[in-house]
Parts: sequence; structure tokens; C-alpha cells
Amino acid sequence: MHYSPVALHIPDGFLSLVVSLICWAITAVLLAMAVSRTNKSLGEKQVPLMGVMAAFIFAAQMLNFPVAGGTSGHLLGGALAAIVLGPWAAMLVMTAVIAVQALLFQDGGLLVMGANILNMGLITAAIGYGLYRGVANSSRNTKLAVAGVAAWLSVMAGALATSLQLWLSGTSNLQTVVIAMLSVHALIGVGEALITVAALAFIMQTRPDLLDETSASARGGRGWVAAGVVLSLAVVLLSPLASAFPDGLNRVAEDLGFIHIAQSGSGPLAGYSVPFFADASLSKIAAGMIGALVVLAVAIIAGRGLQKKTS
Amino acid sequence: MHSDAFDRYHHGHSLIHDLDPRVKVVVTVAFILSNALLPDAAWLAFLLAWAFILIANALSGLGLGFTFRRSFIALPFALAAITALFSIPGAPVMSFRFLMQDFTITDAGLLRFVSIVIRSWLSVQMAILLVAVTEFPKIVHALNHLRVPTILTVIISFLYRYLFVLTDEVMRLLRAREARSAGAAGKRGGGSVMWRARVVGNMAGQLFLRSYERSDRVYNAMLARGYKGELMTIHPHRFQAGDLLIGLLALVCLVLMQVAGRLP
Amino acid sequence: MTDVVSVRDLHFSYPDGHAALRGVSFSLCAGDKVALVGPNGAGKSTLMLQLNGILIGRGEIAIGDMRLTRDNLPVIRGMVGLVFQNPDDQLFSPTVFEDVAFGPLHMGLPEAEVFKRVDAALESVRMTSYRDRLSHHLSVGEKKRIAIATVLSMNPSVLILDEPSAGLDPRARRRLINLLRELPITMLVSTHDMKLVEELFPRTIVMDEGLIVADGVTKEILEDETFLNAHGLEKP
Amino acid sequence: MTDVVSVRDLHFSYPDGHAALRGVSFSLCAGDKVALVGPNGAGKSTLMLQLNGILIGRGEIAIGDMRLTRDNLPVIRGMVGLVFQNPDDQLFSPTVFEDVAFGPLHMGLPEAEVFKRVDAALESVRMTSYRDRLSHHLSVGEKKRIAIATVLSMNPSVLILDEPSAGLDPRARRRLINLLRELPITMLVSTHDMKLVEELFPRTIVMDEGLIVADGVTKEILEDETFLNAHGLEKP
Ligand SMILES: Nc1ncnc2c1ncn2[C@@H]1O[C@H](COP(=O)(O)OP(=O)(O)OP(=O)(O)O)[C@@H](O)[C@H]1O
Ligand SMILES: Nc1ncnc2c1ncn2[C@@H]1O[C@H](COP(=O)(O)OP(=O)(O)OP(=O)(O)O)[C@@H](O)[C@H]1O
Ligand SMILES: [Mg+2]
Ligand SMILES: [Mg+2]
Repeated sequence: MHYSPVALHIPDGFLSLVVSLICWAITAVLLAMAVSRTNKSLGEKQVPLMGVMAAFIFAAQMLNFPVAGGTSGHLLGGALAAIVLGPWAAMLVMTAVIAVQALLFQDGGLLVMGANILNMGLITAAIGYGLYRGVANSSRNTKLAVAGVAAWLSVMAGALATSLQLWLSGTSNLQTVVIAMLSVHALIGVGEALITVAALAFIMQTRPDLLDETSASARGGRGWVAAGVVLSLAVVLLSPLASAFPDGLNRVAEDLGFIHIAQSGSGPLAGYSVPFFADASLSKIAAGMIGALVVLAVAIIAGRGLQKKTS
Repeated sequence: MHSDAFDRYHHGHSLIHDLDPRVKVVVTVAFILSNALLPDAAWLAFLLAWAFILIANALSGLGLGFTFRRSFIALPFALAAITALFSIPGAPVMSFRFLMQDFTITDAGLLRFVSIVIRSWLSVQMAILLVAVTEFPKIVHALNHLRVPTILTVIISFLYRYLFVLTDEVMRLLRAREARSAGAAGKRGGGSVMWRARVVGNMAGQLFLRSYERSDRVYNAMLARGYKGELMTIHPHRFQAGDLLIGLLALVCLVLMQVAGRLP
Repeated sequence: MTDVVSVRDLHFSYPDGHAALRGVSFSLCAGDKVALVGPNGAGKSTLMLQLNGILIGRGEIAIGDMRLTRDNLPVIRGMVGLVFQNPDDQLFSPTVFEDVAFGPLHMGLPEAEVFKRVDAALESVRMTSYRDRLSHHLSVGEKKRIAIATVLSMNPSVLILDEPSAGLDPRARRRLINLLRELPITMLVSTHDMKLVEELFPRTIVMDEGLIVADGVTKEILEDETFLNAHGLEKP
Repeated sequence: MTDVVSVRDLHFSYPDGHAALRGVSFSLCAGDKVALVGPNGAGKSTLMLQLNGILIGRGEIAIGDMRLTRDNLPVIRGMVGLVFQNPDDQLFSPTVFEDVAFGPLHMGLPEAEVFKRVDAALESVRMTSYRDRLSHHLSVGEKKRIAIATVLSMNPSVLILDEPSAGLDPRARRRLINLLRELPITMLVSTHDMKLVEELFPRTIVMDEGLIVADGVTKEILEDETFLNAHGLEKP
């Protein structure tokens, strides 16, 4: 049965041990924080709420709509979960979903589960929530628009993180994997954004209390705005860098010696003999334009977020 | 309720079925870890690992090829590693032109690519075997005993329980949409992409509210049965000497594989 | 007179191998109101899903003069209106209007026609005043009516209802019965409510284990108590 | 004889301001089997949720000799067993065993006692062989039985059932009726199934709009047709 549309689930074997373990470490720390925070804010209701919500995300990923040429739009759900449940609860919910997909369906590996949780659960929740939180007091339409941008960016961020992990593991060539992943997910992200916006509009219409200032959705602090904005900027700045000027990034990683550790034993990546997109000028221009647009959006959100804070 | 397709467990009684779930989980993770540790092109070790899986298959009574037949799930992802073929420096093996580009496959690149795919393929088979011979709730119990934070294991078992209820709900929603997706003869129906996305968004919103309200009712049901915030569970698994023995035996095999993989 | 629905030797197995239909044949004439009864798991819902091609099995189904094939599914779906047991599954839009308009919009009808269809459908279930309400806040009985309207707005030639009276209080159930009685349309209705069968349907089809075990005059079927008991049913 | 349950002048409003209970008083004696009927939205489910303190309103509720207060909720919940309409809300553990053991475990009983309770509860609903099954693979009728077992394992002195027969086919419904008849325990059962009321319950309470409008011998209540019609009910 087709249930999980997202091409981000890395199977075992594709990441080196070191990269897998580093991702597990980051994930474990964030999850520990999430456990303690949700314990405090939700109390004894936490268990059934998050369990059923995790099943909701799982089921919602089965919803699809035909786009064109046999492809269809889907939901990944990290941003939506974070906006309605708050960031920490969303992280736990997404973790459970990814764990079950790996354990029960072998969709995504076990050793690399840390990386999968990080890419699809933690980063997406942080971006989705951070940007939305920045405009929490604005008009309905602004909120929806920002939620859409946030949903799109969250998918892009997950794709970028996946690409970087594959590259650091010596599994893929940096430029190729980044361009391939980002261009596919730029489309998937549009589906994500459309569904997220429509679902939020539905909830605003039928149960506005779940999204107002006293709800779980509003429990994340302003620190999330900063986290969301920083992560978004990282996506926006790193993507063009990696797809148009891969040598720079490669150089940095090599200079730090990181790439050698990460690939643990397998020969280092040197030079690029496959100019898949040899004529980089086109992708440079495209990347630059998208980047500029998103920077603008993010700057506006950041501005609003800070403004609210000071006023 | 009808989503039987989600249950990967295969009923049966065998040495492997009856093994303590903790042993099964530990051996599976150790096997995958061992794969990750094997150097590229450790052919002998890969072969031993496959033999290990075949033996486990046979002992589980599911047939030698059981995991093999189901192991192609991870293959599409292999695309991600395909650039390794060309990008790792080494002696050229073959060249071809495609989309007006020259591609040269190197021997080192080939070794790396094949190694990655084999590692992944072996790991997936082991994971498939684990769920095929262990009921999912038992895997979750095992995780609990292995000190995975309780809150996570509890959320996972709730997820598993309501997975069936909610995916059934989704199937019915999708059917309802399909049933009304008519087209008048000779007219092109279906609406714009935006509209279709909005319909799906509405369904997601609907599903969210229903799930949210259901979680309230479940919480009430838990309260009614004495829940006070801390979840108590009872997992009557008893560790037997046999379980321990088989577990240790499997781990020794993995060590031998590592040795085999590092022979010059 | 041609049959509105005719089904010949229909077989269907779910992907997991369960044979839910094992050779079903029957036909409905224009204006027929037929009850479909049988124990849980008999295959009633499965059969209904075949009739507008949501599930496709082996055998022959014709709606009017048209054989159901993969190519004419959109047209068939405009002719066969399917109402699910649980109205929550049927109402997925935020407002009543949007839900009732879904079918006509999808058929590519012009806007004015869509509005007309919605109004007519709401009128026939007597829910005109609910046009702009949120579906989410309706009572079960109200939701059932709207669910029927969502299908009537497509002007179907057959109405297929899966357990319409479940969960209704006696008054809402009575209203539903009256509504079904008045609708001048061919209908096939699955139910566990034997009193409803007795009151409303001249003809009854009994299914068990994927087969039709009886098809005939309701009164006669309901009188044969040993037969009913053998198929998990009861006299009303 | 003391009352097992007594309720005095109970009021309750939902957070959105809707007054669901507007002064309800009644009592149940040991061994009573009482039906609770009334139209959709009458307040039946709301009342049931009050009886073991899941919702807390204004008024007085006593279970046995104990007044219900926030402090003795855990004890009260061990005495009042509540079964929800939808078994999917009630069976939240993956396996039947875990679900039936949930109540006793949370009462802090020793392990051996928990096992004994589970076995006894499954025995009394005749589902012993389902002990290690997965909850989601059961049929509706089976789920309902297990839901009752999850509550019986707590040895409650009162059993509260919210619409137990909804969605069952006639055979499963018959089995449930027999089960309820045999259980030697005080019970309050809400239902829309007037035939069930007639068959099983000597006493009936009728609610409408948050008030009790009748409380008496079932036979007499069911005979007063104008009264029934006024409250959305029907003669069976
Ligand atoms: N998606 C599915 N996959 C596998 N088996 C299924 C599926 N849906 C239904 N079944 C099985 O097919 C048989 C017929 O199911 P169906 O839902 O048609 O019964 P029904 O007569 O409608 O029962 P009910 O009165 O409970 O609604 C049942 O045994 C059921 O378990
Ligand atoms: N969570 C809630 N918030 C606000 N109002 C509610 C809530 N739950 C129920 N109500 C309202 O309280 C009233 C009583 O509801 P209740 O569920 O007790 O009725 P009921 O008698 O059980 O009906 P049914 O026969 O449909 O189950 C109804 O008008 C209902 O709309
Ligand atoms: Mg059915
Ligand atoms: Mg109720």
C-alpha cells in the first residue's frame, strides 16, 4: 500500500557511520529537550494527544492530489504539525511517525534514523513554526501566506540537509545531489505549501481556539522565530552556494578535515569529473533569483517578529 | 480495521519467532551497524552477511527467499549514490555519451557504488525479517526494555493503534472524493491544481479535527480507567538461557564477518 | 423497460486475497427501491463500491446501457450516487455549500448551473437554511441529510446508500425514512435495521459470504425465520 | 438499602456556554438495570461522563456512601465503569491483554492479581481466546465485548454503557443483549434502540434538553405514545 510519498527517507548503507552517529547525537539532544518541555506544558494529556496526532500525520501523508503528468502532491506534515501543536510536541510526533515508518515498513533505515528524524522532523518543525510564530499576531491572510512559505522552505531544508549528509558520507557528489534534490523538492514543497495552507484555513474557520494566543500552538517562545529565520537563511544561502559553487563548500569541508572523518576510510572526494549541469550559469541565475525572493520574505518575517517583541 | 496491508507480521512458530524480542532487536541493530563498519569491497564479508540472512530466513520458516523478494524497497534511493560511479578518481572502466555529456565510470567509483548498494540491501533484509517474525507491539516492548524513553515508546504504540483507525478514515475520505469526481460526458472536469490542493487541504483539516477530538475521548477513556499521568505497562517477557545463547552466537558471527572483511 | 443497473457474475478479491464477492448477479429496474441486508462482513459495502467503479472486480456491470469500464468512470460516477455510512467521511469541505457543490463543480458545469443544482439538492432534503453552515457543527441526523444532498446535486440516476439509519435517534430516523420514501429515484440501500427494511422496501436482497442468498419480495423473506437466523438476521 | 448511585440537582455547561445539564436528579439501587433514552443532544453522554468525574459540574453525586469530589476521583473511577459508544476510543492499547490490564494496573494491583482479573473479565464476556490478539483486527461486535471487559476487570460496582448496540448486526446485537442480561451488576445504559429498552430494562429514564422528563417503569413509559413523540422517541 502506498502510504509515504516523501523521497527523503534515507535507507541504511547510504550514510557513513560517523555521519549517522553525529545526526543521532543532535537528534537525541533535541528530543531530550522536547520530552522535558512537552511534559511540562501538556502534562498527563500528552500521551493520548501526541499518539493520536502522530497517527494523524501518518494518515494525512496518504492524502494526495493529482498535479500533472501522473505525479501527485502530498503532505510531509512537519510544518503543519508544528504550527498546530507547537514545536516541541511536533518534534515528538514526527519522530514517532518516522520511527514507525522505519521499523514497520523499512522506509528509512535504523542506523540512519537519527538523520531522517533530523531532516524530516526537527528541521521542518523548527522552520515551519519559527516563521509562522513571527507573524502570529498578523492578519489571517498574512499568517496563511507565511505558513505556505514556511511549509515550502521546510521541505527544501529537509532536502538540503539530506543532500549534505549524502555528500559528507561520500555517497554523492555535492553539486549533483543538491541540484537534483532541491529541484525535485521545490515541486514537492509546492504541494506541501498548498495543503498546509488549506488545512490551516480549515482549522481557523472551524476551531479557531486551537490556534489562538492561549493554545498549544502559541506556546513556543520567541526564540523559535530566531531559529526559524536562521535555518531558513541557511537554506537560502547554502543552496545556491552548493549548487552553483560546490568547490567552495567542498574546500571548507576539506580544510576542516571534516570530510575525511565523515567518510571514515573511503577515499576522499576530489574534483568533479561529472559536470552534470556543466553550464552552471543557468542554475546560478535560477538559484540566485529564488534565493533573493526568499531572503526578502524571511527578512520581512524577521522584521515583524522583532517588532512585536519590542513593542 | 481493514488495513491488513499494514501488518507485516507473519504468523508462525519457529526458533526465530519465539526468540525474545530484545534479542531480535539487538541483533538486527548490530547487524546493520556491522554492515556500516565493513570497508568497501569486502566481498567475503558481504557474502557471509548474506549467508547469515539466508540462515535466519530458513530458521524462521518463511522460506529462503522471503526477505530477498521484499528487499527492493530501498533500491530507488540508490539513484542518490549513482554519482559515486563517476566522481571517484580511478582507472576508467567505460565511457559513454549521454545528453551531450561524457561520462566515465571509474573502477574505484564502481566499487564504492556497488558496496553502498549491497550494504543497504543487506540491512533492509534484516529489518524486514525483524518485523516479519516479531509482532510490532513486542518490538515496542523490547525498545522499552532497552531504555528508549518511555514517552516515545508510548507515543509509538498509540500511533500503531490509531494508524489503522485513521488510515481507514483516510481511505473512506478518498473514496468519497473519488465517488463524486464525476465528469459530464464530453466535458473536461477536475478543476485547477489549486482547487484540488484545497480539497485535499480541507480533508487534512477535517482529519486533524477528528483526530484531535478523538484524542480527547481517548484521554477520557484513560482517565475512566484510573490513568493519573503515568502510564503503567506489563510486558511479561522472560529472558531464557536459550535466547541469550542464540543472541551471543549471532554476535560472534558478526565479529567474524568484521574479521573477514578486513583480511588483506 | 431496460434495467438501470445490471450486474453479472461479479467477483472481487481484496489485495490481501480475501474474496469479498464470489459471483454476484442482480439487476435494478427504474424506480426500484431495494434493501440489501446481511451480516457484518457479507460484502455489502464492497458491492456498493463496485457500482460506481471505486473498486473494480471481474464480471460485468452496466449502468443504463453503458458498460462500466475504466474509460467511462467519470460519466458513471455522475450517474451512480454513493452515500457512505458515516457522513463524516462524505463531508470533507468546511461549509455545507462547498460540499454540495463539489460534485457539480467537478463535472465542469457552469457556475450558474452549480448554484441551481445545490439549491435543488438542499431543497429536496429540506436543508436549504443550512447552506452556509459549517459541516463540522451539525448533528448526526443533519449530517446524513447533507451527505445525501451532496450526491443528489449530481443528478444521479441511481442512489446507493450504505447504512443510512445507523446512529440516528428515533425521530431523525423517522425523518430519514420519510425522505427516502419521497425521493423519486432508483435506490439500493444496505442496512441492519430490519424494521426499516419492512417499512420501506418492497424488494430485498440478502447477502452472506460474498454471495446473494436470496432476492425477492421483502414480506416473504422476512417471514422465513430459519433462513434469517442462518444468515445472522432477525425478524423485525 | 443504600443507593449505589445518587445524583442531586446536577448542572453542567460546556466551556462554550452550552448548558447541557440543567438540574438532574436520580438514583440507582444495587442490581438495577436502567435504560437512559432521549433524542440526540439531550445530554445523555454528558451525564454519563459526570458519573465518574471526567466532567465535573455543579450539584451532588454520590457513589455508594462516598460523595464525588476531586480528591477521591481515583477511588470513584474504580467503582464506576464507563464504556464509550465507539470502541475505538476505548481500546487504545495495541493488544487485547494490555487493554484489559490497563485498569487493574493503574489501580496498583500486584501482577498476579492483574492477570487473574484479566482472565476473569475476558471469561465473563466469553473472549478468553482473544487475549493476545491485536485490538485493531477485531470486528465491531468483538471490540464492543472487549471494551466491556476492560471495565469489568476493574470490578466496578456500577457499569455505565453509552449506546452499546450501535452499528452491530442483528446477531451481534443479540449476543450483546444476552451478555448484558447475564452480567450481575448495576447498570445504566444509554441507547436509541427502543426494542433493546423494552426487552432488557425494567426501568427507564427519559432525558430531553438537559432535564429528566420521566423516570419509571419501562412498560408504562413505552405505552404513552404522545409523550414519546414529544421527546423524539418512538414505540418499539
Ligand atoms: N480493504 C480491505 N482489505 C481486505 N479485506 C477487506 C477490506 N475491506 C473489507 N474487507 C473484507 O471483505 C469482507 C466484506 O466486507 P464489507 O465491508 O463489504 O462487508 P459489509 O457487508 O459491508 O459488512 P458491514 O455490515 O459490517 O458493513 C469482510 O470480510 C471484510 O473483512
Ligand atoms: N465538547 C462539547 N462542547 C460544547 N457542547 C457540547 C460538547 N459536547 C456536547 N455538547 C452539546 O451538549 C449537548 C448534550 O450533548 P450529549 O453528547 O450529552 O448528548 P446525547 O444525549 O449523548 O446525544 P446523542 O444521543 O447524540 O449521543 C448537545 O447539545 C451537544 O451539542
Ligand atoms: Mg458495510
Ligand atoms: Mg451521546
